Amino acid sequence: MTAEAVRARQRRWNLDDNAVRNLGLVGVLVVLVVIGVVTRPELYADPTWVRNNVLTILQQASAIGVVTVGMTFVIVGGGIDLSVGAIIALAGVWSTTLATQSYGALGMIFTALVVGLAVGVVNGVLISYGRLVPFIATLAMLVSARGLAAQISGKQTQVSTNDTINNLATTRPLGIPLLVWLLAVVVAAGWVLLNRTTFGRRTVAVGGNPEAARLAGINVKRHTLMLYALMGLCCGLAAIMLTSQATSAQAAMANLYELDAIAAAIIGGTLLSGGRGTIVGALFGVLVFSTITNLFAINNLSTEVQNMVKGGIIVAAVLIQQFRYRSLTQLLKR
Amino acid sequence: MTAEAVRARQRRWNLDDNAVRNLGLVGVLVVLVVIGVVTRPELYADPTWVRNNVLTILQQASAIGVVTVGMTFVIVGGGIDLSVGAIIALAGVWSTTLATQSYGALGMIFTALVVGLAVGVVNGVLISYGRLVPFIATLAMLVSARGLAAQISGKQTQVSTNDTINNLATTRPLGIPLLVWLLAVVVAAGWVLLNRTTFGRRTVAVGGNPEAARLAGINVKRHTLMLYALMGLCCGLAAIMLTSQATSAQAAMANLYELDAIAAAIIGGTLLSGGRGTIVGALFGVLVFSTITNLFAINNLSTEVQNMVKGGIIVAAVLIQQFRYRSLTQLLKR
Amino acid sequence: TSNDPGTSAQVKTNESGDANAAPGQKVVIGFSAPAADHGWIAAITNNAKAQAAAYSDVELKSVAAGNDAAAQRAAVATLISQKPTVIVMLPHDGKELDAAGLEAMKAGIPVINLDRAFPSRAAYRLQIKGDNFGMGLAAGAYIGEQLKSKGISNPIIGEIPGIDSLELTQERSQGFNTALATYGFKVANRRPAEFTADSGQAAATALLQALPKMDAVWNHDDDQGIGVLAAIKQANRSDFFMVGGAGSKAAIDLIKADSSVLKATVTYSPSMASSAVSLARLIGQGKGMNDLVELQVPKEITLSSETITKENADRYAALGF
Amino acid sequence: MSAGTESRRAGADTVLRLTDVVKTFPGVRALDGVQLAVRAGEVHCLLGQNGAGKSTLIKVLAGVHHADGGEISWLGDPFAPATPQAAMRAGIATIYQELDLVDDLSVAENAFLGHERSRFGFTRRRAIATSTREILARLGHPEIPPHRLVKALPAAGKQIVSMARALSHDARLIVMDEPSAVLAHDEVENLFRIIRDLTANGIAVIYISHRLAEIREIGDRVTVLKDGRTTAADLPARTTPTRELVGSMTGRSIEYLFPARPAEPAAGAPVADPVLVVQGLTRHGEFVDASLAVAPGEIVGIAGLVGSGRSELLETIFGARRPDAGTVTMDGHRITGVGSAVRRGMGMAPEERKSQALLLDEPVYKNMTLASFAGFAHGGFTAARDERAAALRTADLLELRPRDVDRPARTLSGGNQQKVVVGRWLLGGTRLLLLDEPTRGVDVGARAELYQVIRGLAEDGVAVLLVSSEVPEVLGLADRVLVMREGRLVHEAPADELDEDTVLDLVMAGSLLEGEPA
Ligand SMILES: Nc1ncnc2c1ncn2[C@@H]1O[C@H](COP(=O)(O)OP(=O)(O)OP(=O)(O)O)[C@@H](O)[C@H]1O
Ligand SMILES: Nc1ncnc2c1ncn2[C@@H]1O[C@H](COP(=O)(O)OP(=O)(O)OP(=O)(O)O)[C@@H](O)[C@H]1O
Ligand SMILES: [Mg+2]
Ligand SMILES: [Mg+2]
Repeated sequence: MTAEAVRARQRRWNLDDNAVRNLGLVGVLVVLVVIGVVTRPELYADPTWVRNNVLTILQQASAIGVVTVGMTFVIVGGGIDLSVGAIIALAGVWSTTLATQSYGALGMIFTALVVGLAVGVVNGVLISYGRLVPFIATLAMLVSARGLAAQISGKQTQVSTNDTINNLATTRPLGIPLLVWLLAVVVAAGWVLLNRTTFGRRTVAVGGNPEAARLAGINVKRHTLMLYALMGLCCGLAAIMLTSQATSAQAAMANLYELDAIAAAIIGGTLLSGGRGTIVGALFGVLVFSTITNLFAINNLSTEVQNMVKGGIIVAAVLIQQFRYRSLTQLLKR
Repeated sequence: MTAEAVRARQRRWNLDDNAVRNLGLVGVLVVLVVIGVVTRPELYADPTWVRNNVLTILQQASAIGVVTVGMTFVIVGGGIDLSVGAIIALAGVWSTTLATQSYGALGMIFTALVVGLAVGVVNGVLISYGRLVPFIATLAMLVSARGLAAQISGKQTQVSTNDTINNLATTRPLGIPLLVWLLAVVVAAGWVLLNRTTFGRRTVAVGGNPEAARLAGINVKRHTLMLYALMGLCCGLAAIMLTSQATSAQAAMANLYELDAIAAAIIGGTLLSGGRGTIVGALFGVLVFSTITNLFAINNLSTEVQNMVKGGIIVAAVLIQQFRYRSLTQLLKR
Repeated sequence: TSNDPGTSAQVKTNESGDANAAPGQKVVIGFSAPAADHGWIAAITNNAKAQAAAYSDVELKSVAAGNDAAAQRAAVATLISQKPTVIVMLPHDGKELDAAGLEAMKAGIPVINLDRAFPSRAAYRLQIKGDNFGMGLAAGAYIGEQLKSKGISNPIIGEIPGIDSLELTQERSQGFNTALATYGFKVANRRPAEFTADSGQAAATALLQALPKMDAVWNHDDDQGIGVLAAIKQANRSDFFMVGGAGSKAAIDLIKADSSVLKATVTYSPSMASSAVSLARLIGQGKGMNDLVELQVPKEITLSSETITKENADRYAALGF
Repeated sequence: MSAGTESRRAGADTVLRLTDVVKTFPGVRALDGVQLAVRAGEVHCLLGQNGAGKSTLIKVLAGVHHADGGEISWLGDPFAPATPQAAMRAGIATIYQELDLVDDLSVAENAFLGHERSRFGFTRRRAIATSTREILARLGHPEIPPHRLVKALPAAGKQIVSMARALSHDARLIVMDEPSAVLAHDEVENLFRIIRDLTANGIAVIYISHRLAEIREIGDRVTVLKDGRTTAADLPARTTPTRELVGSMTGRSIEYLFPARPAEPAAGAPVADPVLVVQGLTRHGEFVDASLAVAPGEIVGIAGLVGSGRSELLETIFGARRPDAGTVTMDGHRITGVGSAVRRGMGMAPEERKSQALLLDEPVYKNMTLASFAGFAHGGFTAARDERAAALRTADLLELRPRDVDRPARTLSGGNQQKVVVGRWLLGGTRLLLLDEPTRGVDVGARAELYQVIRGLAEDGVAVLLVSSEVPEVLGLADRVLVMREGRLVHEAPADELDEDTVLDLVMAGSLLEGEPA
């Protein structure tokens, strides 16, 4: 074969690499919606309801979506963060103490972000300079941060009396919930950061081949630290979003968000071993989960049936996506 | 220096590689015990209490210890299993239904082992032949198996009325609880299997470099399948152990065992990315956790303080171990 | 607690033949409770369903509320959009779902807030709940009385609560401490479990190890109590007595048999779900409670926590779940 | 001593000087007093056996390792780079022996990794693409698109990108650690053109290679390392006799590189039935309609350019890739996968030692017995002692250095790792050996030993199928030669009927990387 042919084929193949995966996820989403339409046609007959439902799905996906964007960076950079739920809880609880609430909405937002950032930095330092395995370091942080959150909150659910914060969840600029706008901004920023900045490109290098990154003169430790700091910041933001949705915060909030975020990122096509990942895929991953929940709710499945089915859907989603991916690349290869 | 001298030193160095890590963990254990003695001297003054306490720590470590041995194999083989807690719950619940209990103790044990094995095989098939990422496949299984367990148990706590089963936890051959004997047997068998058999050698190869293993003629897929099956079997055994301890089973039992088992394995020196691991280290990892819990109990720490401290201890344990490891090898180098 | 589910629902049957029992206009009750992998919550859901089935004019739309507050919020949102006559909601956390209650009320759907309280009074039409603080008080009072009568002046008391991060656990512990304080007693060691039998066994084992001598222990929950009792047996201990919580059938039987350290349990009955459905029907039909003068159902009802002992166990046997 | 006189004579010229540099690893003194002086504008060759310390030396220069003793002066000042970045800033760029690229970044991003051109943190994609395109053109590869992901490039293409990264720095000294190991003949010519370019501009080049012919062609001066010490310095690259070079490297002389072929079997003697028969084997886009046969005791070589599909053919024969068409049979039995291939006595030493062959953290002996430990085992229990003994025998056979089979494979030098990979199939009852670039990175002495071993195997009746990019190796070792071009077997002849030029003509009719259609 000629070099030109090889190159042309190569280009086509590369272009489709991530796109095909995402297409698979879009396919999964479509299937889920179709199931919804078939099982509850009367609901889907009402356009207002449909519009509302879409917005509800998006709104429910917003906080976990923000976390997943951060998680994608951490995983692409070769790490993992099990403490995200705990960071959210700590940031949420800290920003809703009476003392913090007395500083008003800005004070609360500032507190949540700073707490998130600080915990992220501690994670980062332990991992990059303390040479702890990310799994262990963030697991320890999970335990500690939840403990601290329980201590601060006195194990009480802390109600937010700040209307500005509480209204974040109900405001709808241009008819779309503010939280959804926030998610959109974070996803867009994440995409740019990963694909168009030195920070993002170095993240891929650090996760894909840390030795090569080091040889190329990248400060791998500092970069790793920054990734966890970024993750912490995302958690701080998510804490505010969740607090406004629940108009309260407590030490047990955002339970198991770590598993959801990691799962969404991986389903979106991020390699758990690092070095590859897509922000758009992560978003689709979150949407798949959020749509499944919605589908269960409108069909009123009992929790145990829900859980049994959910596992099956996750497996099916990945298989579908893999199948499409493989067969499409197979086709392109001929 | 002569080649002989180099070799001798080298061998010494290799010998000490794992041993030094384990030594670090023994050090951590000693420190924990010393803290116990210092804080509660009156308890430690009573030899009967001390003996009882050691046996209690071991007994409480027995079920999670069995799971950790299985988890060590899975991780060394390049995988991970998030569904262990769910498998235990499913096996436990299934073996304590009225129908199963009517077959007596052997029927219950058989059921637990078969259910564990079957779920493990499903995991293994999904991962090796379905090419799912282990994290996702076992996460899906976690959700599904807990759902199925809830369905089977009708969300009730199922009491075991079988005395043989219930007495497993109270029998003490030679003064040592039967469950501790069981743990000892599993650890010994695991050690032999990992270090002295072709199965263990394949596990290391498959986890260390799957492509190299494949090109050396090892059937990587079949071996991966067997690893998850083994894990399932360990979970079935653990389910029986837990059921006998609690004289009952329910869908929420063995909550978060996955994290505990993975953490214990990693703290014990198993590489999360696969290809390296030690059974003895895993045992020490479990004992560290079990001893921490005991230490907290005798000092009556509150949950939130416990949690905050526990995270710190985990980090400290790994750092101590790492420090010792580094400085010792440094010493050996000179 | 039972190995065959669904046979033991607590239902108010229409034996009295009062006027409220007569079929009236049709009521659609939306029902939402957290995912149950615990006997008490399972009983709540079972009771609600069984009570609804007992009325010919009630249709129960039960929405499973998933594993956390966010999931329940989503579930309630879909429930509201389906416009039931009344909503009965046992929230994951009253404070976290306060907004959901407000939203439903704003949409003109009366909300019956079951067990875990919404802080805003505008978020519910009726609040019916157990008394967590009172439960602790009752347990503390029983233990205090018993120890006093035995003449123990400086007792060692243990406590095994449920999931410690829940507010209800805090309230129970506060009530317990308050009651003990009146006798000049205090808790020597407290090991939380997670409402499951295996965690109960682990917590109790740790507690027994920490307290080689003990006079009394309160275990907050009879379901995890199965594991607690197992641990006590495994440790071969009988130097103390134990009080349970919630009032499961197994616990009541055991108390009656007086064959173990379990001497009493303080109730926190899931029968409140049956009552909630009955009252939801009345609210939906605009009726009041017959024995009250008021024309409408009142705004708040708090069940009192009762102490079940060997003496009165027979009377409570039917209420065990 | 001679290094000393040299530098006094041309002191102003000397940009880099190492005096008594020492570097130890746990249990090994990798550098044990190295002297080296490099002048501006020269190509300074480093020669030495596998494990002599060449790579370690250049890693010290590049700031990857830190010397434990000795002095380095760079441009007249003391120099001890703490990080790779510091070395680069000082003007030293390095092409490492093992590829140091990030698979999921594009060619341009890899070339500028660590010193990205950016504006407010945003990468200037167009700018780096343009620069990369220029550098690639300078390297003679304008056809490699800067935006293509590196993982999609063949090995040779990756090597080009590594070079592009070195050139993207404004370097005064470029260190190349076995850059030609994965390059084919024409590519090496191209590389030399670039090196001449560089030196003409006053840039110094340190060049490491085990191919003496290359050193004679491109080198100016040679420094020889042995066991971490400089054993000879300031040797003129073109005129120093081979005997002297090899002597200071190995401490002995190599008389014959290739062992003699056995006498031709008498005409009319029954020719053994082939062990391996391959018919019409095809994988779309890799190779088409490959048919060949190998008889017991026969060594068949496949010559071809990098990228002609030889590795893929070998892997498909071994059952590691699924063919789109065609069959592979061994002794008349179909081979359907690696499992059946190994069971029938086939063995393959793959091309990429690190990714395809080695368990880097495991001891050498376990790596050597990776395919045969089950054979040593009794009832499922491994026999570590027997394995270690067998591995030691193989280590002696292949001159493994250090001769220690208990150390982790990771700590071996590149060439010694290669010996482990080949050694794996010398254990156990292999009857057909597939060798893909078996001597990549192996030094002259060990290479001769390896050839001897392969010939010895063939004399014992083992069939060998050999792929190599070094035409002399194929011609010298094989009995019969197949020439592969762009996925097709285009020629077949007994080795003694071919010479290097003929093969090169056949092979060069079109090169993938050159982009000319055949
Ligand atoms: N990280 C390491 N840890 C321990 N020993 C090492 C390490 N790296 C290299 N060595 C040892 O240092 C010595 C020199 O290795 P080096 O890689 O420099 O050899 P080399 O001359 O480049 O050989 P080759 O020609 O095979 O590439 C060898 O004995 C090797 O085993
Ligand atoms: N990662 C890849 N993705 C797509 N095509 C590839 C990839 N690697 C190699 N190829 C293609 O496969 C064919 C053969 O490549 P390769 O360089 O391995 O051949 P080879 O003859 O074995 O060369 P070598 O001399 O390196 O052994 C070429 O057409 C090449 O473009
Ligand atoms: Mg080298
Ligand atoms: Mg090749």
